[in-house]
Amino acid sequence: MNEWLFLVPGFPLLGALLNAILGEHFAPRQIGRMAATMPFLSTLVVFAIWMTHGSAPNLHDQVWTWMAVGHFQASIAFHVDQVTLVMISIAAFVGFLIHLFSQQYLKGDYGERRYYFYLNLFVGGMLILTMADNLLLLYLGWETVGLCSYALVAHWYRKQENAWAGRKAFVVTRIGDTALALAIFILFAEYHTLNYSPLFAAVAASPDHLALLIAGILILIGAVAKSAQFPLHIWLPDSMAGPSTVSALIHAATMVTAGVYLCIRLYPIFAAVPGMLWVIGLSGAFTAFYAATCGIAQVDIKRVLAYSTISQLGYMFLGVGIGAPSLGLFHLLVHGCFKALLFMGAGVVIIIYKENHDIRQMGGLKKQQPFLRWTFLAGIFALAAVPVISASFYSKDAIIAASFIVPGGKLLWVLALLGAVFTAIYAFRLYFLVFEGPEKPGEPYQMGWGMKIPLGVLAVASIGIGWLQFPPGWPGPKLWLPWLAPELGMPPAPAGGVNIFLQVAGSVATLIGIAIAYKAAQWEREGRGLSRIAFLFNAWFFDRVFLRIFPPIWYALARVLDRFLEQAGFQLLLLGGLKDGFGLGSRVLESGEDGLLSRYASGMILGLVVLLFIAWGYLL
Amino acid sequence: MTLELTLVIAALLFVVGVALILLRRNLIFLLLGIELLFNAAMVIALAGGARWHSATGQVLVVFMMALSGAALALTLALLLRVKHELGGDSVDDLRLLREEVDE
Amino acid sequence: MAYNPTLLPLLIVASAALIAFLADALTLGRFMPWLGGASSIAAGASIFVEHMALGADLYWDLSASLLGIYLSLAVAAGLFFIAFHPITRKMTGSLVGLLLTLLVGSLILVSAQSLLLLFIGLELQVLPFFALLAWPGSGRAALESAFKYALLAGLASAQFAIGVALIYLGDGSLAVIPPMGDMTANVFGMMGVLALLVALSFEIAAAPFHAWVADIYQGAPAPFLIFLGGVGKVAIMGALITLVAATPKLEIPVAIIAATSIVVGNVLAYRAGHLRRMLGYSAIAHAGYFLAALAAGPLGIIAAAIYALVYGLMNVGTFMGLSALPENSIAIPWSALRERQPVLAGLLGLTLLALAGMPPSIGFFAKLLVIIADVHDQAYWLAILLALGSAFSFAYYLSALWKPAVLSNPERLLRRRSWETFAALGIVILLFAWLLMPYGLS
Amino acid sequence: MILVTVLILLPWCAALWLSAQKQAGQRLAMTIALIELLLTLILRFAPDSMGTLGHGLHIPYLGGLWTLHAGPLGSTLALLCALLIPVSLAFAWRLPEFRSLASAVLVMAGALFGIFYAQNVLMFYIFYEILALAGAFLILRSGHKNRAAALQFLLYTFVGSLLFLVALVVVYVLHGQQTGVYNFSILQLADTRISAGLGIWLFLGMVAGLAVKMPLFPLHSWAASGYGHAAPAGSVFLSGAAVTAGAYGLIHFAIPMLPQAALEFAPVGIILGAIGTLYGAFLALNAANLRLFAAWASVSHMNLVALGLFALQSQAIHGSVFLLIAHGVVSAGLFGVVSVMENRGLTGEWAGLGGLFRRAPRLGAWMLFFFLAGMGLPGLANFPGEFLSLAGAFRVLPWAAALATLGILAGVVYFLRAYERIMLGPLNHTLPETLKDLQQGEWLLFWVLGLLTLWLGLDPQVILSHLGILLSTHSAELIQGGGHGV
Repeated sequence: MNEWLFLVPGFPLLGALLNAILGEHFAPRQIGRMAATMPFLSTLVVFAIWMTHGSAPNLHDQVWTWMAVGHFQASIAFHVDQVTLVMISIAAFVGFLIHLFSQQYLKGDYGERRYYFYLNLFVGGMLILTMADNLLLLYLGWETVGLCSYALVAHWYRKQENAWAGRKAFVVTRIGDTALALAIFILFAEYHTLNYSPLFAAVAASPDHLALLIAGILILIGAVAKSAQFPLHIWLPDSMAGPSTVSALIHAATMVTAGVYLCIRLYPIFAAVPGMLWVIGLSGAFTAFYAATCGIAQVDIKRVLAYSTISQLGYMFLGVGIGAPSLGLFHLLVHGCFKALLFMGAGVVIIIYKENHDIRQMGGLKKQQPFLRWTFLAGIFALAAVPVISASFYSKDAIIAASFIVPGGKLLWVLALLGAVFTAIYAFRLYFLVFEGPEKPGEPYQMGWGMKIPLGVLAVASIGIGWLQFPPGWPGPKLWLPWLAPELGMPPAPAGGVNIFLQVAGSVATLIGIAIAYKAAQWEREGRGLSRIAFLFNAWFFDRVFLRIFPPIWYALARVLDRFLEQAGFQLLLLGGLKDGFGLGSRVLESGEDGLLSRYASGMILGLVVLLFIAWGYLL
Repeated sequence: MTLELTLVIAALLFVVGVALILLRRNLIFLLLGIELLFNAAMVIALAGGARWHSATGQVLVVFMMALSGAALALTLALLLRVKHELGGDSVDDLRLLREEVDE
Repeated sequence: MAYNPTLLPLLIVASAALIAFLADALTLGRFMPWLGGASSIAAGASIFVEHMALGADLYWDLSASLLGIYLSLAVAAGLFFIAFHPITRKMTGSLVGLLLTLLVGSLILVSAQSLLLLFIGLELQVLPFFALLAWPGSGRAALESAFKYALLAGLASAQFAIGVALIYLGDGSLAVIPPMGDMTANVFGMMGVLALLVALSFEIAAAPFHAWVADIYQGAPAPFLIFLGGVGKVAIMGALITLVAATPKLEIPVAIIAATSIVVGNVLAYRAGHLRRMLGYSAIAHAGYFLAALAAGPLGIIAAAIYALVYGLMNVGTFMGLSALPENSIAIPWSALRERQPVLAGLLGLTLLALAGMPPSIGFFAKLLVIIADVHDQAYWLAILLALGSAFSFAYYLSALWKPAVLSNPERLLRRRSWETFAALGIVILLFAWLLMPYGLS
Repeated sequence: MILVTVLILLPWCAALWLSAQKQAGQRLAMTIALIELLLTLILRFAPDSMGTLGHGLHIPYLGGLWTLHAGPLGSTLALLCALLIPVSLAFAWRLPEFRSLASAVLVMAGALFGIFYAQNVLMFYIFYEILALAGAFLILRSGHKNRAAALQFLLYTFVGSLLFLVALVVVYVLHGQQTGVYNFSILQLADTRISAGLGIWLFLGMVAGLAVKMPLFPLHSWAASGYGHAAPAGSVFLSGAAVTAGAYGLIHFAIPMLPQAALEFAPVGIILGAIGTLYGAFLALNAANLRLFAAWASVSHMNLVALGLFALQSQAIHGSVFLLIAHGVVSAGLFGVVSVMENRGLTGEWAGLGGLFRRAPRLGAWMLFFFLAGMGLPGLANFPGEFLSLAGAFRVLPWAAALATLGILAGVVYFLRAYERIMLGPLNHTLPETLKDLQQGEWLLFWVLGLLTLWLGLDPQVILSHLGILLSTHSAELIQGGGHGV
C-alpha cells in the first residue's frame, strides 16, 4: 500500500494539470465532472487505506528527493498515521462532496474552469499538507492552500471588494507563513533536519528551551493566522465574498483546520517547552469566547457562520492546549461535517433570496424547502452542541469538561462555557430567523440530487459521528480515544462527581443559549435585535483598527523609502552631488580657459613656483 | 662673490621677464619677456662657465642665442599675420579659441 | 663629433629634409611625401639595426629605440596619410621638410644623453609647429592657435634653457648622468632639474601647465595634430623618461603632477562641449597616466615607455579619423561618416574606446601595465586614482560616441580610397598590438 | 576548446554582421541563439567536458589569456544565459529597434560565455567590461533610448570593475613577489598569503566591482533607471543573465582569492543583502509604472542572492546560486509579461490598467503564475533557492536573516497589489478595444518558461546536485574554521 500513497494528492493535482492544459477545449460541464471525479478517486484510495491499515496506519512513501545540500536533506515523502488518516479522510471526502455540490451551484458562472482548477489544486495542496513527512513539504502544502484560498475568495474578481478580500486573506495568512518559515529556520539551525521523527527525537534528546520557545511561539503565530484565531482572524469574515461552496470547503472543513493539524503534528515541540501548551489553550479559549460574542450580532448569514468557525476552531486549539489533542482532532472531524453542511445550506438560502445575505429579510423557509430545513436544523443542532442527539456534544463538551481539571484550566473552562452559551444563541437565532417565523417567500429553487446527497450525508454525520466516543461514565462505544492513544496519548478524563457536574453544566449552558436565541430572534424581527450593538457587530472594532494601523504604515514606509532614500538620497545627493561636484569643478577650471594668453602663462609660472616651493620644503 | 652677484642679476632678469609676460597686454612685450628669460639663462650659463673654468658655458650661451633668435623670429612673423588678420596685437584679440562657459 | 653609427638615423632624415626643402624650388613637391616617408622608414630600420648602441651623446637604450622606431613609423604613416589631404596642395616640399625636421628633433630628444642635445632636440621639435599650425589655407582660428603655441613654447624653452644653465652651474657638466652622483646633488642642480621638469610637463600638457592644450587642439588643422599629439608629445615623453631615469629623486614631484593632471584632465573633459576641446582635456588626463607610470620606479620606466607608445598610436588613429571631418565640427556626424568612410568611422570609434581604456584594445593593457607598475611600487593611491580616472573617462569618451551630430551636407566629408587601408591597419594595431607588449617588457 | 571558442566568438561575429546589415535580421539572430543553446547543452552534459579545456594566447607575464575551464557552476550558468538569449529575442521580435537590441544581446552573450569559461582572472575582467559596455549599449539603443540611464549604468559598473582590477593587480603582484611566478590564473592566485588588514581592503575593492553587477544594496540605483528605460525584452537578458556575472565572479574568483577577508565580510554582506531585499520590496510597492515594478522586484531577489552568497555557508551558497538561476527564469517571465503588455500598446502606468483579466485571461493566468513564482511560492522556482539561502544565512547571522525573511511577507504585498491593479477589479475604460490575448508564439514562450519554473521548483536537485563544491576546497577548509559548518 505504501507505494500508492502518492495517488491521494496525485489525483486532484492531475485534475488541476489536465484542466490547465486542456481546459480550453472542453465545455465547463465536462471540466466540472472531470474535476469532481478526482477527489472521488482519492477518497477511494483513502477508503482502501482505512480498510487495509485502519487499525494502526503507519505508511511511508518516498517519492523523490526534493532538496539535498550537504547534510540537509528534504524529500517529497508522504507518511500516513492515525492523525493524517483522519485529516485526509475529511479533506478527500468533504472535498468530493463540495465538488459534487458545486456542479449545480456554480453552473453558468463566469470563470467556472478557473474555479475547478483552483478547487482541485486546493484539495491536492491540503492532502500534501497533511500527508507530508517533513516541515518543508508541509510548508509547500501550506502555501498552496493559501494561494488557492486567495484565488477562490477572489473568484468573482470583477468587483473590487472581492479582489481586495482575497488579497487581504493571502496577506494576513502570509504573516503567519513568515512566522512559520522563521520557526523552520530555527529548527533547521538547531537540529539540522526537518523530518518529523528525527526532529522529535532530537528535540526530546536535547531540548534547547530558548530556541524551542521562540520556535513554538512562531509556529503558534503561523497556526493562528491560518486558522483565523484572534488576533489574525480579520481575514475570515471578509473572505465570505467568495462562493459559498468555497467557504464550505476552505473556511470550514479543511484549510482553517490546517493550523490545528500543525499544532497536533508538532505537539512534542510544544510539550518540550513548559507553559507553552497553556498559552495555546488560552488563545483557543479566548478566541472561542470572542468569536462567539461577535457571532450573535451578525446579520449576514455567512458572517454568522464565519465567526462560528473561528469560535469552534478556538475549541480545537483549547483541546490541544489542555493536553488532549485527540479530543481536538475529534472536534475537528465533527466540525468539518456540520460546518460544511451549514455553509452549503446557506449557499442555497442565498440563491433562494436572490443574493441577499441579510437574515432579517428572510423567514419561514421551512414550508418552501422542507429538505433544506431538516438538514440545516441537524447542522444547527451539531453547532449548538444540543445534548445527546448532536455530535459536537460528545466532542466540544468533552473538551470543555477536560479543560476544568487541567492545572490552571479554570479560567479556560469559564471562557469555554460562556462561549458555548453564546454559540447556542447565535446558532438558534440564525435558525429561527431564517426558517421559522412569518414566511417571506424567495425564488422557487429545485435542488438536484447532486445537492441533496452532500446535504443528507453531512446531516447524518453531524448527528451520528459523535457516537464514536461516549463521554466517561456513559455506556456505549469508546473507539476514538483508544484508537488515537498510541500516537497522541490519552486525554485527562474527569472522574465521579466532578464529571457529572461538568456534563450537566455543558448541557444546561446549551439549553439556556437556545432560550435566549428564541427571544433574540423575536427582537431581531421587531428591529431592535442584538445586531444593533455596534461593538459586537464590528467584532470589537479589531478589523478597523488593524486596517487603519498596519497597511497605512506599510505604504507610508514604502513612499518614504522611495522618495527620501532612493530619489533624494541616492539619485539627488550621491549621483546628483557627484555630477554637480564635477560640474562645479570643471566650471572653476574652465575659467582658466578663457583664451587669455597671459592667464595661460601665469598658469605655467604659478606651477613652477609651487613646484620649487614643494621641492625646497621637501628635499632640502 | 661674483657668483652670487651674477645670480642676483639673473634672478632680476627672470623676475622682470615674468612680470612683463604677466602684466603687459601688448603681444610685443610678451615676446620681450621671453627674451629676458632667455637672457637670464645665458647669464647663469656664463656664471657656470666662469665657476667651472670651462668654455662649455660660452658654447651653451651661443646655442641659446641661436635658438632663442630662431624662435623669436618665427613668433614675430606670426605676430605680423595676427595683426593683419585678427586686427590687433593685444592679448584680447586672441579670444577666438575659448571655452564657451556660458553654454 | 666624428661619424658614429648612432647618428645614422638622424643623418638619413636630415638629408631627406634638406632635399624636401629644395624640392619646392624644383616643383617636385608632389613626390616629397613619398621620399619623406621612405627616409623615415629607413631611419626606423637603422634604429632597429643598432639596437642598444651607445654613442657619444646619443644612447639608443631599450625605451629610446622602442620610441624611436615608433616615431619614425608614425611620421611615415602621417606623411603617407596627408599626401592625399587637400591641405598639402600648396608647398608640399617645405611641409614635408618641416615634418622631417620635427622627426629629427624627436629622435634627438628620445635618445639624447646630454642636456645641450636635449635643448636642441626640443627646439627642433617645437619650431616646425609654429609654421605648421598656421599653414596657408587654414582659418583664423589656426593662426591664433599657432601664435599661442609659439609664444607659450617659447616661454617653455626659455625655462628649459634656465634649467640647463642651472644644472651646468651646479655640476659643471652637461651630461644627463654626470660623472659623480646625479644632477640633483646640489641646490642649483635641483632647481635646474625642476625647471626642466616644468618645461617638459608644459610640452605634454600636464596639469598645472595644461591651459594651452585645449585651444591648440580646437584651432589647429587636424592633419597636423596627428604629428603634434602622435609624434611631438611622445618624443617629449621619451625625454622625460631619460630625465626621470637619471634622477630618481624626481618621483615625488612627478607623482604630484600626475595626480593633479588626472583629476584636472577628467574634470575639465567632463563638461567640454566641443569635441576637439574634449580631446585636448583628455590629453591632460593621459599625460597624468603617463606620469603616474613614470613615478613608479624602474618597472615604471618601462611601463611609461610602453604607455607613451600606445598613447601616440591612439592619438594618430584619432586624428586620422578627425581629419576626414570638416574643420569646425563640434561633434562626430556618425551616420554620415559611416556611409562615406565606414572603416574610418570604425577606427575613430575604436580609438575613442581605446583612449578610454576598453579592455580588448591596447589602451587597456597599457593602463593595466601602469597599474601593475604603481602597485609594484606600493603607490596604491596612485593606482586607485588612475583606476577611477579611467573609469570616469568613459563618461565623456562615450558621450562623444553617442552624441550624434547631423552634418548639413555630407559632401564636405573627405573621401579617399587609400585612407581605408590606413584605417584598417590602425584597427588591427589597436586590437591586437597588445600581443607584442609583454615581449617589449622582457 | 574549439567548442568554447566558437561559443564565445560566434555571437560577436553575428552581432557585427547584424549591425552591418540594413534590414532587421530576426531569423539570423534566432538561429545563432539556438546554436548557442545547443553548444552550451553539449558542453554542460558532454561526459568529458569538465575540467580544463585548453590553453591559448600564453603571454609571459599575464598568463594564458585564453585558458578555458568548464567548471560545474560556470557551465550551468552558461546554460541559463544561453536559454535567455532566444527568450529575450523572441520577446523583442516585433520591436522596431530589434537589430541593435539583438546585436547588444549577442555581444553580451559572448562576453558572458567568456566569463563563465574563463580560468584566467584577467580574461574574466576583460569579458566583464565588454559585458558592461554592451549592457550600456543595450540600454541606450532600446526602450526610451535614455542616454543618462545608459551612462549611469556604465559608470556604476566601470568604477566598480576598475577598483576590482586594482585589487586583482595587488593580489597578482603579492603572489608574484611571494612565489616568483607572475600569472593571473586563479589556481595560482588562490593561495597567496595576504595580511588580514590589506585583505579586507582588497576584498572590499573586489566586492565593489562585482556586487555592483548584482545590485547589492548600496550600489543598486543603476538598476531602476537601467531596467526602467531599457526595452523590457532587453531587460529580460539584462536582469536575467547579465547579473549572474557578478555572482559568478564572487564565487569563482573573489572568495577563493581572499577567503579570510570573505569570512570577515560575511556579516556585512548578509546585513546589506537583508536590507536590500526589504528595500527592493518596498520600492517595488511604490513603483511608478510596471517596468520599475519589475526592476525593483528583480533588485529585491538579487539582494537575497547576495545574502545567501556572502553567508559562506554550504547550504546558503548552493541556495544563492540556485536562486540566481531561478531568478533568471522568473525575471525573464516578469519582464516578458511587461514586454507583451507593451507590445499591445499599454503604457504600463497604473492609471491605464485594471480589470485586464476579462480581456486577456491567458495573459492574466501567466502573469499570476510568474508573480507567484516571484513571491517565492513553494513548488515554483524561487522557493528552494530562497529557503536554502535564508536557512543557511540564519545559521550565520540569525537576526539579519530574520529581517530578510520579512521579504517573504513584503513580496506578497507588492506582487498582489500590482496584480490587483492590473488584472482584477472593474474593466478599465481606457484599455484599447483591440486588446488581444496571448497569441500562439507568446503562448508557447510562456509555456516554456512556466514549465521550466515549475520543474526547477519541484525538482531542484537537477541543478543542486550538479553544482559541485562551490566553496573551493581551499577556501572551504578556511571557512570551516569560521564555524559556518557544512
